[in-house]
Amino acid sequence: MNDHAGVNQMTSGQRGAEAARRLPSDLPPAGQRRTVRLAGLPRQVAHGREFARTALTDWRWPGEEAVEDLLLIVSELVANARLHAGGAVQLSLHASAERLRIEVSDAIRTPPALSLPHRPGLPGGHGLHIVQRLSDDWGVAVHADGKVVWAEVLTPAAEADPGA
Amino acid sequence: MNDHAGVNQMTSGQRGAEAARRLPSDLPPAGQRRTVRLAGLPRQVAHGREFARTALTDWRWPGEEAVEDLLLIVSELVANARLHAGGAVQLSLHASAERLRIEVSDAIRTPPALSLPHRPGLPGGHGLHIVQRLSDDWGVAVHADGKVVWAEVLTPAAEADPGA
Amino acid sequence: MSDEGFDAGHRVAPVPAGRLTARRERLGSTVLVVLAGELDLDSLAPADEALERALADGPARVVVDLAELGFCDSSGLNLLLRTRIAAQEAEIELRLAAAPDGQFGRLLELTGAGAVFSLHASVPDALADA
Amino acid sequence: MSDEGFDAGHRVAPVPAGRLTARRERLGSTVLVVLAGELDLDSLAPADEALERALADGPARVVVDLAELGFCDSSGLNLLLRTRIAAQEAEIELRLAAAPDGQFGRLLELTGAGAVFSLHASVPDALADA
Ligand SMILES: Nc1ncnc2c1ncn2[C@@H]1O[C@H](COP(=O)(O)OP(=O)(O)O)[C@@H](O)[C@H]1O
Ligand SMILES: Nc1ncnc2c1ncn2[C@@H]1O[C@H](COP(=O)(O)OP(=O)(O)O)[C@@H](O)[C@H]1O
Repeated sequence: MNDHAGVNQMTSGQRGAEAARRLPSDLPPAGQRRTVRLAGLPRQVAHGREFARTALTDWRWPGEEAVEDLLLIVSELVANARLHAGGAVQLSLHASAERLRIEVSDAIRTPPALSLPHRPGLPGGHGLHIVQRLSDDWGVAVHADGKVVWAEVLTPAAEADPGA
Repeated sequence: MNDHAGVNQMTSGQRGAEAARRLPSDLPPAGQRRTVRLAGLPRQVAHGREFARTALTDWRWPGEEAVEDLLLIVSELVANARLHAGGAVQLSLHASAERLRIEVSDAIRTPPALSLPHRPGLPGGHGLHIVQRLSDDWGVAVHADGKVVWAEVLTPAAEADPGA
Repeated sequence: MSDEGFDAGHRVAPVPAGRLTARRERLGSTVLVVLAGELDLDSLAPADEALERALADGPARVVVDLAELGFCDSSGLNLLLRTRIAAQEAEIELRLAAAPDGQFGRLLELTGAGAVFSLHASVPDALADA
Repeated sequence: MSDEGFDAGHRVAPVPAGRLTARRERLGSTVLVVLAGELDLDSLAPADEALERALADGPARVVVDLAELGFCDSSGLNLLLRTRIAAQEAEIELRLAAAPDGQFGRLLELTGAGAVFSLHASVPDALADA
């Protein structure tokens, strides 16, 4: 009845630690990159998530919960482009031995704005807080034709050895 | 009585064109980089501007008005860090044959938010609009310890030949 | 109602990725809403409709079963937070049934929204009084 | 008052980079405020004080001379926009004297704030009626 029935109840810290104990990723250090055009597609959010799920599976991204967190970031960024910027144009994933970088582009130059104060019990303003909590770095680059909102998450290996 | 008395009245477009007619920059393509720590300094805004003025002079950045515009960007970014993020930590300038990148870091993770709608006649909300108008790209990167707000301006040469 | 009997009742065919199905069921003074699949901006509509109708039925309690919800993002959370406010206004008790170690539990933890929901590990727990 | 006489009166020693000096002068029913140097967040105080006092004097008109202002950013612009609102409330006419092709003119153009100011190329122009 519960997909997660076999997993012991863990706190957030334990989830991270669990992911770190798995096999390290066997990505080439030079990195992998995949891009999908989302402009005009229906169900962009699910589409982006499916695309990311496939890439992360192909790249053997370590940690079931870590992958779930990454898919949540993808979902939030694509949903924001849909809601606030006329739709996502493109989703890119760049993987290296150190980190995964998620980039969602749209055609509106207005950068996202973290809703402050964050009010946990009220609807609205959770998306970027989730991105902020789950990512090691995130940001926006505003171009002449729009912008890219991006988030980076360190691999468990890079987190364990930040100086590497 | 007027510093600009010798300059003919020009529109914005003419100012850009004028800058482009000057000698191309003789920067090495590998680029130049200068960084100053602003944390704890008094008069951070003027300090940042002076630092940038010196660097741009040393690098022979072309165009008097172009340099004025760059100093305005520096001023706005440092002032924002002072006003909204407990002060600027560091100012970095990276120059290449293509562009100047201005980076101002602070210790607060909240990204800047373009005030919308922009109301030209009222106080407040002009800083980032100026940065958006004067830069080719701008953005923010949020890290564990704070953030970097950056702006990039193409050199006249790169602007004339965007494909290069 | 036995645990098994209930389980058998709401097991559904697997929902395709990115799709959501919503089912309502009246159980005495409670309306059970079962959300299965993936809840995001693009799949809000069926969940929204089922929750709205559940409240419109005027039950004493609405239980939302999230055990088969494979994924939920902040769009889905916002829907549940709006439902919580609407339920409160209608004086209907709202309970969520979700395993705390699942992806929805993670979402509540990340957003802090867990604090405002009446959360139960399973539907039988949520159907029990107090 | 002749152009030369006025000029001679408000020429000042060069202001160090990043510093601002502010001077007030009563000219009949007008108060002239001369801002010289660089106006930014860190150098607002003397300009703010001079403008506030100029309005408090209750003249018919305040002219702000920006000819010697080498630099102004949005912090300085905000001060002038606040002054404009305060002058309007006090029914005092506010005029700015600045060369349109200078850095301040550029700032007005970039922000669109030029639209709300009464702008004059020079102090003599600003002192002339209508
Ligand atoms: N891609 C985007 N383009 C423009 N604005 C955005 C974008 N993403 C987010 N925003 C702005 O940032 C705000 C906060 O976003 P978020 O935290 O995801 O909450 P929500 O989407 O629920 O409002 C949004 O309300 C919106 O104003
Ligand atoms: N470095 C920063 N850190 C946090 N917030 C910032 C920063 N810079 C700007 N902001 C936010 O962005 C808003 C808009 O900035 P800006 O356009 O410069 O106008 P102003 O500073 O006059 O409010 C600010 O009001 C502030 O909320």
